[in-house]
Amino acid sequence: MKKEITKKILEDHNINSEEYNMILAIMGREPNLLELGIFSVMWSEHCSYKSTKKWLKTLPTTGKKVVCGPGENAGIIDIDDNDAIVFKMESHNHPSFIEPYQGAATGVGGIMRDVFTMGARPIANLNSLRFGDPKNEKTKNLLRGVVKGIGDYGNCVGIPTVGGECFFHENYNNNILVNAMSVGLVKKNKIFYSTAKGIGNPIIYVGSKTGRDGIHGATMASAEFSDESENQRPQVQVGDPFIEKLLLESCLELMNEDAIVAIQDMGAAGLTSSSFEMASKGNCGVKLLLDKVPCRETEMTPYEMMLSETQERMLMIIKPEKKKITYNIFQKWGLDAVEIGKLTDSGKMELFYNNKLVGTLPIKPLADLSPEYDRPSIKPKKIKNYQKKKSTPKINLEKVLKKILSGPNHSSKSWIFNQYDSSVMGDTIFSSEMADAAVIRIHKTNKAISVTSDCNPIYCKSDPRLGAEIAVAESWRNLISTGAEPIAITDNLNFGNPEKKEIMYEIKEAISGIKKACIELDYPVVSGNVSLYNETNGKSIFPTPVIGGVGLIKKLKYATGFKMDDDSSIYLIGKTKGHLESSLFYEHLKIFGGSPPKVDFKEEKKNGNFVKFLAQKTELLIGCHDISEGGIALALAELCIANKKGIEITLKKKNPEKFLFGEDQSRYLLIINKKKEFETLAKKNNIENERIGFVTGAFLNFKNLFSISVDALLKLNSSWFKGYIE
Amino acid sequence: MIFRVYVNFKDGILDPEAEAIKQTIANMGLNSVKNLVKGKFFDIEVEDKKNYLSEIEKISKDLLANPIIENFKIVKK
Amino acid sequence: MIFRVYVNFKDGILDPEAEAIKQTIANMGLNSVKNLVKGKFFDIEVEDKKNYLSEIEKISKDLLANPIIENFKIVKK
Amino acid sequence: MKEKKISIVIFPGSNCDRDLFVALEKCLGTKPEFIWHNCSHVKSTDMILIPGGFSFGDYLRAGTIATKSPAIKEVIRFSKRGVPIIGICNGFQILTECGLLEGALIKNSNQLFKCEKVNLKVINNKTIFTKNYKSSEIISLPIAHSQGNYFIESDNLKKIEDNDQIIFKYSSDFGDVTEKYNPNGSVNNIAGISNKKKNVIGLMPHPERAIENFHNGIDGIKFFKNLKDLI
Ligand SMILES: Nc1ncnc2c1ncn2[C@@H]1O[C@H](COP(=O)(O)OP(=O)(O)O)[C@@H](O)[C@H]1O
Ligand SMILES: [Mg+2]
Repeated sequence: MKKEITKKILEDHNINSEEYNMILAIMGREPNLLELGIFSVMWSEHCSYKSTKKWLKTLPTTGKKVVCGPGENAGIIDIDDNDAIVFKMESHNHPSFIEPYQGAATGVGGIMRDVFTMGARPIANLNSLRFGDPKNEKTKNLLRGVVKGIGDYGNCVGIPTVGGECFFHENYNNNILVNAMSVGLVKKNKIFYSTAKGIGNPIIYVGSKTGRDGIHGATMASAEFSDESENQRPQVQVGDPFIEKLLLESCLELMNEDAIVAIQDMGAAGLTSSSFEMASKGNCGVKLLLDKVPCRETEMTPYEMMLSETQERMLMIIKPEKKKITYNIFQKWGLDAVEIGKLTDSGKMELFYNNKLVGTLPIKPLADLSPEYDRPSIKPKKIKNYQKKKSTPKINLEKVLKKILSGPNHSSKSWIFNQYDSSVMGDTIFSSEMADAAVIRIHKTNKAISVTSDCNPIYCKSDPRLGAEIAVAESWRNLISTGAEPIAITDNLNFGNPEKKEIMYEIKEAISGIKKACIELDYPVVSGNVSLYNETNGKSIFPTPVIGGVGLIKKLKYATGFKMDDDSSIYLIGKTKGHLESSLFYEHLKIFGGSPPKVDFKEEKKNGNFVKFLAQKTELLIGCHDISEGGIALALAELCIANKKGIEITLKKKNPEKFLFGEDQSRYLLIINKKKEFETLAKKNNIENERIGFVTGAFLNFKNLFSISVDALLKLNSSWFKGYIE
Repeated sequence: MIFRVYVNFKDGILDPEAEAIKQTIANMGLNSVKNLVKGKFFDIEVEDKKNYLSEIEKISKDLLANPIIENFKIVKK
Repeated sequence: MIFRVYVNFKDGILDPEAEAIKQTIANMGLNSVKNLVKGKFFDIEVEDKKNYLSEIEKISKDLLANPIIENFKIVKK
Repeated sequence: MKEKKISIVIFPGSNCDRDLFVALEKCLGTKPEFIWHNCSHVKSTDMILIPGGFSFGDYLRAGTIATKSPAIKEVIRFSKRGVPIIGICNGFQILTECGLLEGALIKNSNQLFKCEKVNLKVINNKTIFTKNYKSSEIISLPIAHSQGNYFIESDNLKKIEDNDQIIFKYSSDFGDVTEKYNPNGSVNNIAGISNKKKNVIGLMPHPERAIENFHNGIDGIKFFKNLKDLI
């Protein structure tokens, strides 16, 4: 069945002539269609990271607490007492745009499998969403579908969805971002990896039967959209959260039996990438009998079986003497488990179908020689309409705050998170709107973890390096605010087409920003994901490097949220200069561009460590909220809304708009009862601080400036979603 | 006038619900069943206005069925 | 042999999904639609065994429809 | 005296079984035993709980497929002997689908999954499950479901009302039972009911998620402590 590989076929597989020449060199002959298909998915951007590998390597990935950095299904950090946290974030942008419900659902399913593949039970999910302009005709359905998809999947599996972000901007009209993060708990001595070992060991396939789902999903995620591709869509993958739940429970049960040598979920590029990655890590060969692959549809070809992206499947290498118990456990859970091949010492992947050898590929060369590009980059021109402002125009500040609070991006997201089961598993201490990060108790212990996801694309567009630095710093600050010790991050890099120099510039800049911030804050990257070609008809998304952070709260009593007691004082920590460029305030004045605020990492660490000290070593801290977009004004309003309590603020400043809306970094609002003790400590630690007001009454009252009732704040804040979607 | 719109999954699209039902039927020991396919229907009552047919079509395409994964068929009742 | 089982809500039960669809249709400005009723169907393929009809009936009554809220109807295709 | 046995039935797709176990252990000091759904003979038990979750993915209708599992026959058998049976959320759905409780739970009126805290008014405080509540006591518990919209035909509604089978209703924190405080469209704000004999109850809210100081309220503790006399 030798087929001529035509130019058209190469094009359909997204393989350029240079790459094809490498394929010819590796194979020493012309590949057949099956082999070419395998190359195409393995060397797709999605699986090979060919445009970013060179730069990702520069990220700091080690540290005292790092158990496993990038390279495995997910990253792992140590949280003491033989406990470890497994986490990763992954994008499902393209599929979610095509079919929002299934795309988002399968995104959640995929990331959870990455976590439980390693032996961890997922204990929290987060998601970071970017949609187009609410007025765009597609946005509403996308929002509805994505949120329902995320909710239905996580709710059904029984993992609490505890946090995330949602941001609207016309820039995402035709390329929404759906990044899902999952966090799991494992005993440090019970971690499972994906390195195949033991010649002759059986390869077991478990889970859903293979269909023709999403064939070429991985190559789709590696190509630009056009209006045309929206019509000629490849088949969509449908998620089955029920099977996921069965897979989760059965795999964790089997993991107690000392039966598994290596295990890997079948994610992007399904059977191909899972078997290749396992074998290449273990330097072995693989023999697969494709007739054995459980199929949902009739007459599936080897090509389709190898490239299918049917969800809810796992591949594992089992100790031969444990086959029986393996089958028993999967049978108990009602899942298909089939031996589909064996490990060999050939170093090759040999694919058999109907007793015929239908494909042979060398494993190591295919993995090691996968393309790695140093794509050219160029600094894009500055946004034109930005002019440096000497002074801001006179403006009604009350109106601006009200507008921010009632706009899509800073409205209460309760319409979204009430669709997520955030209380299942019984360990949720804070979810969504009650703290800067979600806080989850480690079951049956006195400690907790804190998790958050962050990115401000407006900053990143203006300055991808600074924007990325801020994203990392903000995630660190969010964790600190909850009383946690920040430990490590996962990153999800969403960008446009890397073959364009301006985009490549953004990618490189953002990665170097992440690198800098991670080194400064001793906050390494342990896992991540890259999503490129988020571009339609030549228009790219804003650079959106989303950062997912995880920290440890050593004792439950350190956990801090937005709580305010009556009459307690509000202290502002950190330097306030009134940076307005790239701020929300300027956005509302339609002043775009300009540089985001700088992060002074010395200051960042000093302030953060002080807040941490207060949370852990004193009883002074009642509540805490970091200051980010929208400045002090928005942070205060959020505190009032969360507590349904008023605050009185005394302003001494000349430029109230700078004080209220400036977005200087490294700052916190602290709710403190014992003023003297606090001030002594702050002074001793050389911390810039100011008592700006106190908790009282039923108004957010900026004395001598304006005042809004808490009722009005609540109403303003909850109205947008109601009007938009209910 | 009533039109019935049938909506079901396209061939090859996984229908987890139908799978679960089939499994349950087997577990119930009912073994004459070979296969089961699931779908939805909508009975739309319309007034005899000029454009009712095009409206039904629009509703089917834009609202009742998700053309990415589902087929629809309109039948007069 | 294929039998189709239709299942729909009994009269008098407010079907939230149908209500939402009607609302959306109204919002879309499609005004020839007077009413909409929603239901499910199941195409059951059976082997020609003795008891297939009783099995289909059992499946419809005990599994596919909940008699408290739903009616069902079996039709040969 | 022999220690009494509490059982939790687990179906594929149940996901509140652990939470329920933890709550019973914490509030009653006993370790429940788990019954796997395909168990066709339960030797003995003094109380059965059916947890929340998505048994069999909630495909078709929530709780339907679970009723075809062998363990349900056992639940029915024990219920006839007067053994207390409690269904929470998906457990409630299963109990209505298998006919131990009347009515049905359909999709929430706004069609969305809803996770939030609600107030409940204790309507009948004379059952074995609720006798430690004051009459009309208000408790607050979380809900998390998409098919919690309780439906019962009006004649039967009248019957279960007359027979005091309505146990909990959604209300305001002052006990107003009005549409405004109805989270899912349930007939008359019904959140929990019992069978005629009042040894079987089902409720949509999750008492097992309100037992820790860091939870959003701890009214679940009292719910479980009420069961003390039964075991
Ligand atoms: N931006 C990134 N930063 C750090 N690590 C990354 C990044 N992108 C990918 N990785 C790592 O590369 C490996 C392969 O990722 P991926 O192909 O997404 O895994 P999977 O096949 O499990 O979905 C993983 O270990 C992942 O953590
Ligand atoms: Mg993986």
